Amino acid sequence: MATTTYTGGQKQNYLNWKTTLASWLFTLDHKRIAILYLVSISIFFLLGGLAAGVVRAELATPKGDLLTSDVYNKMFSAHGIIMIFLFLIPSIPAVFGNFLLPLMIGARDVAFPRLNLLSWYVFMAGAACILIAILRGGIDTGWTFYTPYSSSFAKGEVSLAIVGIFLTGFSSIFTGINFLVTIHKMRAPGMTWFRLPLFVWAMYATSLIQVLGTPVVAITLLLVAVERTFRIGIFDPSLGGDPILFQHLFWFYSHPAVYIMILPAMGVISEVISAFSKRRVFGYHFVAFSSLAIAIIGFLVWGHHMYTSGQSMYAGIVFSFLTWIVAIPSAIKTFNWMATIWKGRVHWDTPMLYALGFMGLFVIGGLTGLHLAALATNVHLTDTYFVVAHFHYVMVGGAIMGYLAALHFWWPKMTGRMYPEGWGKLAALLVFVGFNLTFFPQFLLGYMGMPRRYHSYPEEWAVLNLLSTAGSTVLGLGYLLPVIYLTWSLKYGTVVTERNPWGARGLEWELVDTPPDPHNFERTPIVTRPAYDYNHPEEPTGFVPKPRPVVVGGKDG
Amino acid sequence: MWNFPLVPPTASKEGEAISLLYWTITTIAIVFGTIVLLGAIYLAVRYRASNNAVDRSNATDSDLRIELAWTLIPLVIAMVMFGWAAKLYADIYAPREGYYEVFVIGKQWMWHCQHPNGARENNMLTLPAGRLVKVSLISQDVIHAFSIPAFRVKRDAVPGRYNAMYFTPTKPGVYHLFCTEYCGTKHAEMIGKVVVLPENEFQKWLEKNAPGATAAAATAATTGSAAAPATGGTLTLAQQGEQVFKALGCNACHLNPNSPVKVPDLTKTWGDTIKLTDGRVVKGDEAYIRESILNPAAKIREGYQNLMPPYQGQVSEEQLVQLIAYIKSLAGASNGGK
Amino acid sequence: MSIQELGKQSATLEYTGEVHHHADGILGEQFETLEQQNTAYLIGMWAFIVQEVLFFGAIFTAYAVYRFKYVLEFTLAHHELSVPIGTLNTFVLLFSSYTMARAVRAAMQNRHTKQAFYLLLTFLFAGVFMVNKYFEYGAKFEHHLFPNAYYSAHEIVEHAKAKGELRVVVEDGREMYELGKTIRGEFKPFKKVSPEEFEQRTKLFFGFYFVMTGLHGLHVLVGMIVIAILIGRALIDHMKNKPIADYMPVEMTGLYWHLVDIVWIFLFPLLYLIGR
Amino acid sequence: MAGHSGESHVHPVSLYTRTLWWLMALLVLTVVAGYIPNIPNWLGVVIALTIAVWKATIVIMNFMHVRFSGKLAWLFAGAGFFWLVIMLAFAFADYVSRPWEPFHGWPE
Ligand code: HEA
Ligand code: HEA
Ligand code: HEC
Ligand code: CUA
Ligand SMILES: [Cu+2]
Repeated sequence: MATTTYTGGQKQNYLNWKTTLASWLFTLDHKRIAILYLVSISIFFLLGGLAAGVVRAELATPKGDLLTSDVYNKMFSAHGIIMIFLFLIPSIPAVFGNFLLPLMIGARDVAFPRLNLLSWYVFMAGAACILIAILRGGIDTGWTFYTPYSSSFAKGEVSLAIVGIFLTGFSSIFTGINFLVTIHKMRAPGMTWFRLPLFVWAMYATSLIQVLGTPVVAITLLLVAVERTFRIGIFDPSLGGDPILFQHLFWFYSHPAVYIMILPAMGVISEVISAFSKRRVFGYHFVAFSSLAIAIIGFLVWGHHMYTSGQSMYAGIVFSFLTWIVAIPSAIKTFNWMATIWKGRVHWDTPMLYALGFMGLFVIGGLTGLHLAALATNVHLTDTYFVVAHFHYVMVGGAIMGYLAALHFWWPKMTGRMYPEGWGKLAALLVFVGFNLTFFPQFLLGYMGMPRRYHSYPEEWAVLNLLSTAGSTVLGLGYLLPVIYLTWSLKYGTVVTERNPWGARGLEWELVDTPPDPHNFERTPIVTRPAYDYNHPEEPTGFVPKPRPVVVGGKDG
Repeated sequence: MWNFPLVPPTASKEGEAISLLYWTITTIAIVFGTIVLLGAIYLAVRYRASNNAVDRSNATDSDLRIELAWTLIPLVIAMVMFGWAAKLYADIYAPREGYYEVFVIGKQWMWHCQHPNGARENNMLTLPAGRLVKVSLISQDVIHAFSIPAFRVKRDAVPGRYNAMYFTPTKPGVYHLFCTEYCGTKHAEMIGKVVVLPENEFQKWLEKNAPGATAAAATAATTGSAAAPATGGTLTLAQQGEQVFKALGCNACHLNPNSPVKVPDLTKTWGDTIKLTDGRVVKGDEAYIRESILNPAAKIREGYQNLMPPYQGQVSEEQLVQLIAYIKSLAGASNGGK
Repeated sequence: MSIQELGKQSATLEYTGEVHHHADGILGEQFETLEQQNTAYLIGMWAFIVQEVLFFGAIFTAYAVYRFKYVLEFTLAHHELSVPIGTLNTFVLLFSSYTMARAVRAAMQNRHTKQAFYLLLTFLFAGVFMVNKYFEYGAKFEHHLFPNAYYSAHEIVEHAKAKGELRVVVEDGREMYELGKTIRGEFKPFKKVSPEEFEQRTKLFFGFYFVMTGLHGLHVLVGMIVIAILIGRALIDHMKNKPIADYMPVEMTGLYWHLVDIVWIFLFPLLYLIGR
Repeated sequence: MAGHSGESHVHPVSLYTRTLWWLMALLVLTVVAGYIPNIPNWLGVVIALTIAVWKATIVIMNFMHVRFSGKLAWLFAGAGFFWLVIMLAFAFADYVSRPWEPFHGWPE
């Protein structure tokens, strides 16, 4: 760090160099756009969580006494749609991908800053459609929109919600295109493919899925809206259509979409585990390529959501085979993370707690995915709470744990303030305990056959359900805490002046100010060493700054 | 409240096999889950930064052999489990012979079940213990799914086509029946009971329920066209089918020695390997019969002409079920119960 | 590897004296060199095209399933589309692709007027395409072939009857349609459907027709707007006597335009031709 | 993607005119093929699609310059179509194999 001229104090950074509202709403700075996303998806997360709270409250007792069945159906649909389309899919890619990609590869911005801003606006427009649809009468199709229910029977604002999902889909596609090009073309000199941090690899794989899969779901849902409007028999058999075709097209995207949710989290975990074990990620190449393998094979397994639907038995068998195969790259990653901790110098800070939590919970979720991948057990377990438990373990236990790990890890870089460590640890503990309390009983319920999307259920399952509801309040509290203390820390948290408070490796820590300068790097770095080079602490950092040809004042469009 | 089970009852032969598979996969999951969770925590504690007493020398960061090991071992396990599960799946879904068949029609929001002897039940299914059962499913509106956790089986009821599943109940008792595919407002109320009776009691039940007893309910549930007579009553499903067959005028051509047109011999349709005029070869199964009635032109048996009128819109799903049972009975197919 | 070696390895990113582009405002601030910027835009456009291929591909998949299922009904519905108009439109669109390619070439050669000329031609061809589409759509509306509540298969039935591909038979007092072919004066039926089914399935065809050509037409319209802007810019540049500093906008529009053309290359035979 | 600086990437007009003539010829061919009387339906589809793929390929190669571009452009140009084929293949695998399901138990 010998070359920096950093002085501390009130230096210009991306947050303070302009503070008008317009400077935020029309910013082209990837870091500010990341913050825009962060604020919006946090709100959506709370909304989705609120709906989950209502769902759990109803399920506290076996009788459907709190809500009518209709309201209940609208609640879990709202919960699923908000959580998936408005929170989890944009979460890590749009917030941390945006913030970090250029910093990690030594670029001044993403390749297309205008497209980047546009994708936020498109996202917000889509979100507005979805929220308006929910407020004006709601949607009761579940997040899967199965036909012919959604196309011929469901009342309410289904078409508006579909328009909303169409728009958020395109926002996601734009982000994907932007990242693909950024990773291909914007790497600093010397930043070869195998010097990229693993988070970048994960984002590359994610972007591939976004670009290749999302258009399909967009058009499929559009066809549902067309069928609703014009009564054309695309998916409704009574009009001549085929409802199974909808499932094929829907899952062609929506299965890969689950990897849009988990791959970025896996990228984060690689970063965090390495940074807090002070060791290079074990088996770098295997971890990098397993991301690509997941993205590609992940496209070939969608039929595992349709084992009981009446698709051909042969198709089912092929899809099951490929589903078992796609589990292997996840196994590779998991074991490599463990080997990274081995012989490291482990620091038990909050991000590391979340990373360890991720490993435990993701693995439980993934392994129970195997029960579902297996044809015969799937027949029993499909559409029961076993599936609900499975996907909450991977999405909440996996993806959200990764998201929270990232939030704490890069919080000082993003805000220039440290979160309170004690509270952080407490929240991580609450989330872990609350999460298991909420969702572990659901595995038992699922194996006993409790169907999902039921607002009432037989008496004998009351105890486990009550336990789950109780757990969800603990979990809710666990999520509420970070919301509070992170907001608090914006004003009262310890000011961070060092570039690299964690002593981590990576351009964003070693060469970028805290908080970053609007231009990211003073000079374009030339990279001379691999990622996670913790093994040579005495050597110089290996980044040779290059003079920049032009120095422009601020950056905005 | 102290009725507090943690595992479901297991009451079918297939259920036992699937349970074994389930617990095997669960064991694998527990083993690997423990290795990862406890392993990671153990390593993180042992190699904590403040612990300088551990040996950190020779910490490589890549090793091909070990990578291969933890790729191949899970892969082998995965392949074994895949094959095992696929075999069991085929046992439930692939057609088998020698079954007792019930027809189940799902509609928003009830299950309507018909036995071969004409007995009908709503949201209730009575089955014999120890006999292979085939459930043929169809829906009248949206997709439903017929789920019996105690048997570990379920299958979607899809509008416009038949799906089937096979299982053998073993233990007499009363079990949950659920609709597990989300089907609208009262999805959670589309539930019922499956009653398994010992063989002799089941026969008694059939006799008691076949005649008259359920006629009222049956007529109420019939949504067929006016052309059909009120079916049900004392007749078996196949006999009801025979009535429908006459009422719709099928016997103007079929099973009629004086038929004005050349018609296939319906006593041979079921189970036959049928060659079509366009060269395709199909099986004479429910789907084929159903299509032959609704839209005969779609598949025409070789040597015949497309002279049969389509009955789409004129027969209800229930009548179809009856017709199919009748045509199957013509071929002497095992229909149990009679 | 030494830093010097690295410098060589990353030679593509060396500064090449193109710094003045910053002054022109052409080189985005995030880029180091013009070449980097141009390739970034090209790859970006290609990624967008990948997205478009799957976007249209999903409807093609659905269309294929039903075309497979309802061959005869779809065939009769095919007959309602006008092959001459379709051919004309294909011709126009292929030609516009050519003029577009020439416009890109002119831009690369730094020739304003030529570029504007070819862009204008492209625009006009696209206009012809849209006008044709307008009349085509209008005719479908008039004949109740737009798949809304007023849809009616009446004309399809009449035309098919006249051609000897459909016969109405009465069975038990109900009308039924027999679909088939008249070969040497003798009607050979392949399939019998009820009028309601026939209506549903041909309506499905027109549903696909309007969704597919509608989305395609939307793409043409967007392309026209962009081309109009480009023409304006080229002319202004010409009047101000400025060189074409950046041909990328034209090049990217070109890629997009060719994609629109390719989509039509598939739509035309699939909707208008097969089943003749 | 090399060669986008300087004049080297300006291709001769003949490339474009030749492509245009090919396209026109294929257009005529496909329309004519559409009117061949009494060919089986599937053959008509195969002919039409073959010609369409042909046309699309020359547009991609010549008008869109993929033939002259770097690996990356090839990769991207191929990826979209490849993925489309995957979607079609797997979805149709279901439809095509449904009738194969055995009727009386598995073949032993
Ligand atoms: C982040 C999201 C996410 C992720 C990562 C996954 C990962 C996986 N999922 Fe899951 N899944 C969902 C989200 C996700 N899923 C959702 C939302 C649904 C329900 C949708 C709905 O209907 O609403 C669902 C439903 C679902 C089904 C359909 C259930 C049904 O409705 O019938 C299936 C079936 O195969 C399945 C399987 C798998 C498998 C095999 C993996 C694998 O990728 C997991 C791989 C990981 C591991 C296996 C653990 C690590 C490995 C080891 C420790 C080594 C040991 C391994 C072996 C011996 C093989 N999932
Ligand atoms: C990112 C995805 C995501 C996330 C994070 C969650 C989070 C949660 N989910 Fe959900 N869930 C889905 C995705 C997700 N879910 C999907 C896709 C479905 C399927 C929908 C369908 O069938 O169509 C589903 C369905 C689903 C069901 C099944 C409904 C049914 O089938 O009938 C249940 C039931 O328990 C449930 C519970 C919860 C709970 C308790 C949480 C908790 O983790 C939430 C905790 C968060 C908060 C509570 C908010 C923050 C805290 C506060 C604002 C504090 C105050 C609040 C309280 C104290 C309550 N979810
Ligand atoms: C006008 C005469 C006519 C009437 C009435 C008629 N059919 Fe047919 N049916 C035919 C002819 C001719 C065929 C052979 C052509 C074909 O396969 O479609 C046939 C074929 C069938 C087949 C397929 C048999 C096989 O082995 O291929 C079934 C099943 C069938 N009919 C059932 C019925 C039923 C049930 C009804 C009454 C609801 C009925 N038919 C009424 C003339 C008739
Ligand atoms: Cu029927 Cu759910
Ligand atoms: Cu999946």
